[in-house]
Amino acid sequence: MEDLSFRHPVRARAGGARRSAIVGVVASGNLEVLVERVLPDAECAVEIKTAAVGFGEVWSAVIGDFVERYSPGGLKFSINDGGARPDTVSLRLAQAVRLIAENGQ
Amino acid sequence: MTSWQNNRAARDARIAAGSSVARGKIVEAHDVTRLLEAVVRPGDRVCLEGDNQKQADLLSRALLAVDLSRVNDLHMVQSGVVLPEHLDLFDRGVAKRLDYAYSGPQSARIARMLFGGKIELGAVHTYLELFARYFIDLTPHVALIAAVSADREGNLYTGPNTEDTPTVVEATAFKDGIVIAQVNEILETVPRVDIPADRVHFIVKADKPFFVEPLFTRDPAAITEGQILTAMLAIKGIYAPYSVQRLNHGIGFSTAAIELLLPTFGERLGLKGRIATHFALNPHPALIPAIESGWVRQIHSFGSEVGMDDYIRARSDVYFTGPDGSLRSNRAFCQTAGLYACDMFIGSTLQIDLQGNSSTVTTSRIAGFGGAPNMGADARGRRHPSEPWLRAGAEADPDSPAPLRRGRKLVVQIGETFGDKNVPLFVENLDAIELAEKLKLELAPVMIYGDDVTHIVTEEGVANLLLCRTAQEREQAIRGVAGYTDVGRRRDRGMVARLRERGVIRRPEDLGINPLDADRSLLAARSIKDLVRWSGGLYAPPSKFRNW
Amino acid sequence: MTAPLKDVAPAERARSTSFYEASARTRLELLLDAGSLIEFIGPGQREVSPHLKIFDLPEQFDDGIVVGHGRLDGSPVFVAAQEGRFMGGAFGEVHGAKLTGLLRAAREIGTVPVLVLFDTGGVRLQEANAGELAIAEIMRAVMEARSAGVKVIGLIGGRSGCYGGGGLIAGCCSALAVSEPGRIAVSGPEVIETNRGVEEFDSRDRALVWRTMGGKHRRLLGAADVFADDNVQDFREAALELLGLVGPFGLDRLKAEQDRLAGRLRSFGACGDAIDIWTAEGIADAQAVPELPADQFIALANRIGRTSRDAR
Amino acid sequence: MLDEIIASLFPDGHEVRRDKGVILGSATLRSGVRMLVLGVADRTALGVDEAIRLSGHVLDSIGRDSGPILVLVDSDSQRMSKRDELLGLNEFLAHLAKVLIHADTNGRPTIGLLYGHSAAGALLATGLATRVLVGLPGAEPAVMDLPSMAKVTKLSMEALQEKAKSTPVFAPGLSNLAQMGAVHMIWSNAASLADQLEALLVDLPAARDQRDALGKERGGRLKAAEIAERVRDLALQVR
Repeated sequence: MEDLSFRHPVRARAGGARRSAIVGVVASGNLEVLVERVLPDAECAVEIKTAAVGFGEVWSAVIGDFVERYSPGGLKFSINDGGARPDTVSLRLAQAVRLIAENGQ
Repeated sequence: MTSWQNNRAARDARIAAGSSVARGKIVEAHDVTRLLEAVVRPGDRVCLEGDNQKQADLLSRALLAVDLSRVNDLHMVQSGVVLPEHLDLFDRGVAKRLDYAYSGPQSARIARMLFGGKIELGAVHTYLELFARYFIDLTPHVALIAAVSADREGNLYTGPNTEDTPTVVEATAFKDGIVIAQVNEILETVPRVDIPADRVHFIVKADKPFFVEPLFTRDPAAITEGQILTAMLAIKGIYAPYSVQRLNHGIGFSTAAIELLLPTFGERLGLKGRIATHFALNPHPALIPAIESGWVRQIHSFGSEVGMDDYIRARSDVYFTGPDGSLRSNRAFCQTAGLYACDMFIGSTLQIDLQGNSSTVTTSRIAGFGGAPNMGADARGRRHPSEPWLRAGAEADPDSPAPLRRGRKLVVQIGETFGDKNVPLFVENLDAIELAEKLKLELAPVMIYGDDVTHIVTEEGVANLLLCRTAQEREQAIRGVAGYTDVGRRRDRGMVARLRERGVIRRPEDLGINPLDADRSLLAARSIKDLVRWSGGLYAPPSKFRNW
Repeated sequence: MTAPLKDVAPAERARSTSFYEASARTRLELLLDAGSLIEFIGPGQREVSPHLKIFDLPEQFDDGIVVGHGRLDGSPVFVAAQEGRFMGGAFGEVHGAKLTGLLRAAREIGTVPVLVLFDTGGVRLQEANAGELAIAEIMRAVMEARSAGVKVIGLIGGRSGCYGGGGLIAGCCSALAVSEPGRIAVSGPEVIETNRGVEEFDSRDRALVWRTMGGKHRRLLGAADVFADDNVQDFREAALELLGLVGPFGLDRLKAEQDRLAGRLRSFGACGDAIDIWTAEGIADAQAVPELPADQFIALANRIGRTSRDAR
Repeated sequence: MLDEIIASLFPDGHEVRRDKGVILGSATLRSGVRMLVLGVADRTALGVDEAIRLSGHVLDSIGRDSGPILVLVDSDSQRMSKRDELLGLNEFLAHLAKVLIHADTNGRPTIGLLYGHSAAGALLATGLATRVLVGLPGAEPAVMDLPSMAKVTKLSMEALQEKAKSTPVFAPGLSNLAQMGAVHMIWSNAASLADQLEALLVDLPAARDQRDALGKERGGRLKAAEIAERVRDLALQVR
């Protein structure tokens, strides 16, 4: 296992009112993303525990593009990864943002 | 005095020798090795029918058991090296030289044996190429073939999996060769005559039906969101703008996803009747929903698929069937159709390099190519015009006068940027090149050449290589859809952005597709069971695909 | 951007969502009245398995099970749903303890039923002792809850089936609903093949696997009382139906179960295959059973009429 | 070995028979109380045929007798066969466990005595379905055997054995199960089993399942009790 952690300044606060949301499952080639609205509006953090060791650079690129594109201000993402491919990671992150942007608790 | 009929005399001698173990043309299963020892000569070119589906498995076991002092050093000329026995022949010394086209399940072992010098390799062919050589310089002396049934005269019914048999028999029987068929049963009258009796010299009733691999069944349950997104991009970004009606699909999950999206996503885009109406394609179970929804007018097939017989029989408006009602497939004709009568090939591969060359060969696996290099090639000669062909030609060469401009066949590589076990699809250099060096091959085993490829589709977007004007643009267009692979991350971001502005690269949002909509609920069938339902119970999947 | 492709009523979504395919959370979301689920010790609490790190394996924030409270047609229910894709839905220490705690609360309250959405291969290998014991505790907690008047309903139709100790817990429930892809057994096909050889059981013969352990066989045997089509709405309706059918638990139920099981051994003990059992049950074309669509199969099963009602 | 154990448990005599691996009978304690005896012997696999006899033995006794129930265990795993699964082995094993649990919570305290091997479903349906599970020295329960584990986890036997030193959570063995709270106590071979049984019966714990608390106390299972308790509290609050 490898732990990775990223912090990014963000342009704008993520939309919606939900406090937290979760998408995905931990399985081979899959991951879960827990997103929580716990940070200041101009910050975003991503914490990763991954079964695939040695892919820090790829994660960095994936997270960088994701933050750029979705501006998830105020959100902390916690990821348990079963060795998912980068496109799956991008998709789950986007799904997490969509879910937390829905109305609800 | 010169004799001009030596080969005929030799053939007659072989038949006479073989007849000693036969009653009429019929040989008992336990006598087959004796028959082969009588009929086959050292150094013969032998076609042991191994297609990518149907296998003359009894005959391959019998050949493996021959007395080496009587039969040895054979030159195997067969399209498929699929059964372990096919390679055991080389281990044992029955065979020495090999010319083939496809080796799916034996790909790792064949690589080891090539490295070990156990096999003297002629060449790795495409199907059409090997078939062509059957008539020029690789004509078999003996063909060992598989059929469903025979009558006592030797008329053969090859059934839905006719595949290569007519071609092999044509080349062998009309050039003084010997044709030996294994059949599942001997009947008074065969359901239809696929091979006339005068081309068949011996028949053997096998103790069990010949083995057929269900090679074209993709379980919809295993299709991922990424594959669905990629399929959506292909439909909206290629099928729709080029109005592709006549085409061939590969066997991967991405194209299975396309087949399953036609009646849902495709329907919503109003594309029914405008795209995907005529196929050169095996009877893919995944196409059942599209057929049932009225999308598909006609399909010609290379081979058949396990479990599809009753469905095909009941849908003879769509498939080619014989007077008996069952499918008639023919690999040579279908390959030709794919090459000359289709406007698009779309399929997956294992590796794509920066020029767009692709290969399924890796340093430890030599899978061969089967039909893909013919399907995925732009036949350069004269061709009839069609809308997609003309449009692609115009994109590639906008400046030539239209009446003189060649069209282009659409050759589309589709895949996810990372494959199984997170192996990247895009590479700086193909493993095929390294392999060619190691084996001292004059030609690297490239499957589809980059200059034939017109589009690459990944979950990141569609790259239209027809619109690239320089090698550098082409490279950046490929990098621009290569996602987070090393190749993708080393892109020139500015150039990729400019290519996107020109429409060379189109992202999901450029096509009006939200990646979050790429959901399995879009699939017309999400399980094999759904396919059975769509077929009205006519599709009978093999046990390994069931969960009921 | 295109508009969302699906914007449909919850019941319609539940009808079009395969139970087999859906995640544990999606199953609960669509099974219960919309928005009614309150989860206990949700993923935000990060109560992960303390043991997986020993094996350098990834954890899941909810340890593969969602437990909570919700409403079904307005009435309160406790729910537990296993995630069959995480570690095969297997029982570990935390995973099991969540279900144990839920059942203990149900026993104290006495009137709120429990729905258990099984999806499990059994004991989680990496914490085998803790998992085995968790299953023992759950079995005891199920029986104590039932003795206190609680209805415990099992719903089985997930990817990982209901194997190992999960099969024993299911056997303790007041009633079961099962779908065609659902499987209930103790030993898995691969385990039997590994231990006894391919002659005893060919695990790759999936038709054999399903007719031996699958939902249709369990329904025809009377082990499950309701057969659900593979969608969440059907399971919702099955749960409601079973809640209406289940009566109070007592010694008489165990005696009836003894008779039921002993009778099964007498009637079918010599049968070598499910086809023989179905034929012995009076099904004329037993071979065709696996191919029957849900509605026809339900009609057939009802005609055969084998049930465990009041006998489990 | 079983005969010696039974003789040591019931010096005043017993009617305990062993038939095809199934133990059935009853015995009289020195206090005069009749004790129902059942179990699995000779490392027999517990299948449908065995389980139905055991559950029937308990059910026949309910209403007729009153004393405690002893479950002796030296079994294989559940019987792994096509026939047993075809007939619904999970129901037969669950039924046996249910009968034992019901008896225990309705005035017929159950005691399991693990004197040999046991595993997986067989252990769940017998020893782990009793109120108090006692181990005898030399007993060797194995929820999962290490060679199978090595195969699935792709770790070497040595690596697994090394890991097993730091945690009782996965490796086979009586002491591991005791630490988890599954085995309540380990009796001595040196003392009379009758004495130890009678001492246990005099001071029997309540019928409430306390194995998670026991596992926590013994340091083998640190989370189970707390998690169960937290869920229970939350669930009770939600009404």
